[in-house]
Amino acid sequence: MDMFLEQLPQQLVNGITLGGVYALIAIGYSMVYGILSMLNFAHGEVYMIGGFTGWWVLHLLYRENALAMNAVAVIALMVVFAMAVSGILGVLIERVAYRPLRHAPRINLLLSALGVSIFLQNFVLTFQGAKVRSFPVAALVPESLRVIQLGPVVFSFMRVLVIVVCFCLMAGLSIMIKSTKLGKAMRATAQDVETAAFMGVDVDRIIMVVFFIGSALGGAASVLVGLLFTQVDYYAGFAAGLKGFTAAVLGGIGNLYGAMLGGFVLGLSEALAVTFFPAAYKDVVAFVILIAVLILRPWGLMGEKSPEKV
Amino acid sequence: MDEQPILELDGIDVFYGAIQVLYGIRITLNRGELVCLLGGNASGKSTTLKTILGSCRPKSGKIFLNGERIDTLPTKEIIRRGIAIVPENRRIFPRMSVGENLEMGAYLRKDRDRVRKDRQRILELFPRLAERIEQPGATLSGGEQQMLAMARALMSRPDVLLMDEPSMGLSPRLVDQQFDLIQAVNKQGTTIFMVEQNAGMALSIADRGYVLQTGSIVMADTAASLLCDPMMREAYLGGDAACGVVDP
Amino acid sequence: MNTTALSRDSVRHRNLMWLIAGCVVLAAAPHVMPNAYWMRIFCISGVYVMLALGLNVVAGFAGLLDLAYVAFFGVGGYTFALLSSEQFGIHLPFLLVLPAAALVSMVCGFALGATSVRLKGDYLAIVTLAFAQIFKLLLLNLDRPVNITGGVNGIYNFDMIRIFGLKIFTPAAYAYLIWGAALLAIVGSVRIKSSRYGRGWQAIREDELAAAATGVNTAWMKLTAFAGGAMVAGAAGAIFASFQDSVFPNNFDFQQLVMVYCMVILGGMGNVPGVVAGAVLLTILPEFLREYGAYRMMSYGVILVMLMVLRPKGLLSSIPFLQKSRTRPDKETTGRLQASTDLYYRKQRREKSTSTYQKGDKPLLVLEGVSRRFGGITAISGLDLTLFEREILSVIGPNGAGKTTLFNLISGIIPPSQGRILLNGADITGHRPDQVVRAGVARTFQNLRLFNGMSVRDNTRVGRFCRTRSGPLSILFNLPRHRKEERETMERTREILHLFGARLTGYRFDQDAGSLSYANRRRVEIARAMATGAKILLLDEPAAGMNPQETDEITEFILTLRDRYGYTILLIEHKLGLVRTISDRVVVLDSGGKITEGHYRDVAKNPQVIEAYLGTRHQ
Amino acid sequence: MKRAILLAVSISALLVAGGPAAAADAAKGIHVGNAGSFTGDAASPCMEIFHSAQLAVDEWNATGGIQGVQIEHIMGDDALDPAQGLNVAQRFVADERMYGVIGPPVSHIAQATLKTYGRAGLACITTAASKPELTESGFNHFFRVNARNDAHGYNCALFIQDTLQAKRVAVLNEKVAYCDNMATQTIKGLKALGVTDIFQDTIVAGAKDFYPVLTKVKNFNPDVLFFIATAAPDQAIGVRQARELGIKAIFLGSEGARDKKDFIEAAEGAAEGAYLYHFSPDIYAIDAAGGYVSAYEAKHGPLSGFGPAAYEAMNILLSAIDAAAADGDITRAEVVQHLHDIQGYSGILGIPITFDAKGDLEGGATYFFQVKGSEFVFQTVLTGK
Repeated sequence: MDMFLEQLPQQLVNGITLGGVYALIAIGYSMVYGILSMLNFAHGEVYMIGGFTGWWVLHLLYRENALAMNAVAVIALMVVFAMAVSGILGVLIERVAYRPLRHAPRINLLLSALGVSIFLQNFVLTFQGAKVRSFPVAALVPESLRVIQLGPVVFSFMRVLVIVVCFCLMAGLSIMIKSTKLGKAMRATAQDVETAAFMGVDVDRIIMVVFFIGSALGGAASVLVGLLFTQVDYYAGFAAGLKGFTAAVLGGIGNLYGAMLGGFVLGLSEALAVTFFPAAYKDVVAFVILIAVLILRPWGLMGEKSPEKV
Repeated sequence: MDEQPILELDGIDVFYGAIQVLYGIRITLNRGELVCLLGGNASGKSTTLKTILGSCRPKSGKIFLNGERIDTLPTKEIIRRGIAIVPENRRIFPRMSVGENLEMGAYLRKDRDRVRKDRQRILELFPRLAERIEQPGATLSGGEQQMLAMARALMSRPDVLLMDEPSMGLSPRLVDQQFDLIQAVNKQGTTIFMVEQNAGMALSIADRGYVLQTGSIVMADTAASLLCDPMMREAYLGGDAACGVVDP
Repeated sequence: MNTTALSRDSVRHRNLMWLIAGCVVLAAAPHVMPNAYWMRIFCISGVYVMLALGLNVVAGFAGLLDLAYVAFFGVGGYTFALLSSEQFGIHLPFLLVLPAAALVSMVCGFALGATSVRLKGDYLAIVTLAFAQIFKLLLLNLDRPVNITGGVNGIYNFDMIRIFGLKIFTPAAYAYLIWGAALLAIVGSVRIKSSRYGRGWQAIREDELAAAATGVNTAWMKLTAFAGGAMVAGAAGAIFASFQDSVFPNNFDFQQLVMVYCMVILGGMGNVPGVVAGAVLLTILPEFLREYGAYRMMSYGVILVMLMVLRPKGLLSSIPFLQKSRTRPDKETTGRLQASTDLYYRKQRREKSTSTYQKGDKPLLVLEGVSRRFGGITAISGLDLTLFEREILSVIGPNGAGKTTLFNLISGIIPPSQGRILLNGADITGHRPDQVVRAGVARTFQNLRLFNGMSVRDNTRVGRFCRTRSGPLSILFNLPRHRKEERETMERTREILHLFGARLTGYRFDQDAGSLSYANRRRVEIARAMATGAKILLLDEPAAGMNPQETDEITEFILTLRDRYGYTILLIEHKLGLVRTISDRVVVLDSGGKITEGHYRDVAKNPQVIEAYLGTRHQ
Repeated sequence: MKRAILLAVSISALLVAGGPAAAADAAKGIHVGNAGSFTGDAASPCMEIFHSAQLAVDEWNATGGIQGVQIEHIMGDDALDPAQGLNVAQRFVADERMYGVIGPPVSHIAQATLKTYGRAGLACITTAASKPELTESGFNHFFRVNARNDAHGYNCALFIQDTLQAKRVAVLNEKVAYCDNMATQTIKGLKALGVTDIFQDTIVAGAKDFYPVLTKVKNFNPDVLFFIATAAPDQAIGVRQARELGIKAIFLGSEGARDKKDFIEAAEGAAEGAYLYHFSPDIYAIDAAGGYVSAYEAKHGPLSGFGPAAYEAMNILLSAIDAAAADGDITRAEVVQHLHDIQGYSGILGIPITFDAKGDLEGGATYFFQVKGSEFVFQTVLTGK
């Protein structure tokens, strides 16, 4: 038991920081689900492509020896480009693969999303290769900042950044959705597409915007996670997607606070699972928690229960 | 009154896929009128409204609003030009507050000051809504939802207000209240085009009426004449309604 | 009657022809295969046919988005592996292992179904996906500390299959074994689809709540769908394992699941011949692309999206003989919709007289102090209500008074927070909707909840579900009991639909309920409720959306139901004309409580009723 | 409808026509197969294998092929699914002009397809499947240019115990056949050598966050951390995160880590001083490999560890086919026989290649390197016993 207690503080930190990563991905999922009530299976791939974009930006700057630039500026540039590419890709996907299916059965939409995901993954595999791309982060963030030792606990600068960004995004998005005109139009569209259109809301545009924002968030997340774990590869979307969407569902899909909570619960449960069981079972524990939560609260931790109208 | 009609449908044909659902519909609305469109199920009433709003596109025919052709415009532009709708079953946004629902009504308006004034005015008209301004729409009672739907539509200062089955699913008292409200709004100068199954009630407050049957207009006359028309009485008024007296 | 009997025979005849033709082709196929490679593809396609048909039961028939399906394939494979190899030194004969694999898989299907029976749509998909992931992780990691699954190394070198001394080891022998099993799956699928089970599942797919309110035990039926699909997958898994002579965790990957889903979708969900064709097609097609690596997968993705966008009902749905006929003569000949009623329709003017029949004194349905709260809101509080035999009792009241909640409470859709509901003296409080229906209370819905994708006939036949008993075995083997029940179901359905005259019979018999006019859909809903054999009908706004003439017609029909067939009727209605005409008694509800009850005349004068509901114009 | 079919057909046709290995006229030709998982999780190393083998084929073709007949190199993608692996195998077996196959590189797929290739007597040379049982099944068609797990495992145990003088050892392995078996064999070897303080756990490849499991390792406080993963990037993350967490143990990586870019560079200094083992000497230090390395890197970017063996295997296979073709016709049995006959083939791997009776690489040497600066510096070679 002592052995477990000894590592517990570090494992809690591990869990929270990993949770931050999951939460970051889950937010994008939740945005899209909130408006179209669809699981965007392709989100993982959009995320991955965002990561590649970030890598290319870094790579080009690196080649041009422009890394003497302020690290903050470099990261900002990466994030901006990744968001733009991911966002546009998201909009494109919506236009091609989802919009024609807006009135089709859910399963069709799900499979169409799956098709997009398979296509994008293998598209990147073909044109980018299977090779993992590494981010030279040492050149960006000095070692002293990258790893911080605090008593018995070690954490890194990027991990803190991920959590901070996560909270900022959530606050920003909540305010945007709650108070701006665009946010209200988004909510109206989510609640009743036809009526929203009759109020003069350009529904197609709103859905496009949501896809843009959701996908751009995915791109930003991917760059941050890439900087944190120093790598991106064509398969990154699948693993990230699975966990991100587990987190989103766990928290109550469509609910941004829920997505965050779900991310942290998932991250912590994985870290604690590794502490007490063989590491191979960490995902088993995560999925068992998901199942248990959904069986007890089928609408997730913070999701809204929407009773069926009879 | 040789004034130009405020809304004019000129020979509208609409198809769903290969099936024609509207046949050469001609309807005119003059400023300040209250006109109803009657007809059974699947006769094409809702399609007519959707066509006016641009969510169904006519295959042929034209629609004019204040003399301007609107049948090729997107929904948003049609609404900007002065049409609003109270949809069937009211369809308020359930998880938005009453205030936000009203804001959605004024979604396209840019004149913030006047929007604020209109909001004041409308809330005075519906004091119950003012009391519940922060409540989510879903928590309102049936009558209050009906007020909200109406208030929301008025927030856009429409020239023409479309109403889709305003009495559907309402208790008799609320139906009365609803029709009183429609009349009141019309008296204040808003032109109203109402689609309704409850022919007796509708004709009792309308100026004129159209009867739609399997996609074609089969009758068009003043409300009073329609109420006394034998065929009309047989098919839509339940036969035993006395001429000029309403019996729902 | 005769013509349909004939056509049924001819259908059976045609099916038999198909079956024989199929058998001949399959029997000849192994001998004309150009080489071992194509033989293998032939065999593998048989395995996929089985797999796809199993998934078709869960996802196609019952509409359950089961993403753990491939795990059942794995359960079957690993069961075979453990019982027929050196792994534990168990060497059971194949004829024992195959049913064992199917059974173990079925039990797992049951277990999965039992945990997720409350979940719907996306959430069900996610939970089942989580189960599939757990299964895969267990396969990978259950090699330590005790080696069960062989971990990443899998299990290999199985016993040779012997069936009655016959050794199965040549590819041709496998081809016969696999396609024999696939053929059984095909015949079984066809039979079960057109049985009460098939209709029950389809009803759940179309509208779960309505299915429950029509007497389908939805929880049980979902379980049987999970278990049935799992059983087929388990059997397929065992055969597959033997054919591959090894099993590995990778055999049961997510990609595999996607593939099987594509097969089902390609063929059209629920369409048996389509799914078979889809499975064969999708096994062969990729073989032509195997040299192209990532390009192959890219084209998969593109094709999947295009298929969904351009042919959402499956690529094969447009091949005529695979497709259910959906003709609408009235539309096609004239090119325009005919109204459900004719403007000049001469209705039979009914004499204005109340029914000669007097209601009985025997209380049939009694509510004692029933309350229902939702969170902090009380929808119904302490309601007492008695419905006498052969009475027509109307419930009126303002919007939000709790009328529909009352119906939901009686029909078991929600349980009361307090109080008792007695039917014929027996306590039915807290019974499930299907139990309530079987006890004799059926209902309709305010907003119409038909099974829109099913024909008028099938909608009505679902009503008979709770009056029939045939289990899966008697359906699969087409035992006399099942045949007799089917015949009775058909006769009763016909009888009931004929009560509605030409409105629901003739060509409309086979028309999808969703394509009917509004008034006709209301009628089908009543027919469906009648088919359940219930003696009490709860009608929720039966005349809503009907014009005066149709309203008169339905009014008359409701009276006939009581007068001629002895139904007891509880109805909610806003159309006061109807209420006034047919009600023996009227109950007025407001904010969950009863204001008053009695004859319409008296009730309409009650000042409270006028204040809350009628308004001053209607006294 | 028609539109959909047309679209689908035309897209498939386009893909077929525009694919990277567009089929030439197959009427005449010698086919060699390449079975592997070119899509899915293991695509990265498998594609390197394919490209390297293609280089060898191109070189042969450029000098006139075999007896003037051009060689065609056919990809058989199994997507890491054993059932599809069998489809590939049957397809290769059914191809009358197919005289040899490179792969499958993944142990469990090699296992699943062993009998199919074996019954047809079609020679297979794997470049990475190291599960011992594969050459113990009585077939004579299966060869490998890489050493078996049991040899490597013992050598690594010896290195850890003897050279690194470790008392406490942590073993982390990815849960795939190669790594898992490697861990098992090493632990077996360590126990035999008297090292009993062993901690073992698994990592999930591609998960990218090993902090939780590394925290456990830190708590165990080992002298050596043996980190067994297929791909270099995972090992780079492993060593980097281990150092971030303050684990002081000596890091010993596995074969896949011999990749300057994806291991040394990617770890950005964290890999300094780390050790790793490999079945062949440093490819960059071998003069004979110079041509191959520059040709590959010019076309496909930096090499990881998987390519050279595939280049070598293809050359061996083609020379066996060439020898078989000397009498005018080729049979599969001849090819297998010629492969068994090869003695001390000297190619680019820097070790003489001879197959023993089972088809295993004779010798089974394990080379150990240490990261110094941006180079892998050869430390020692162990040959078991």
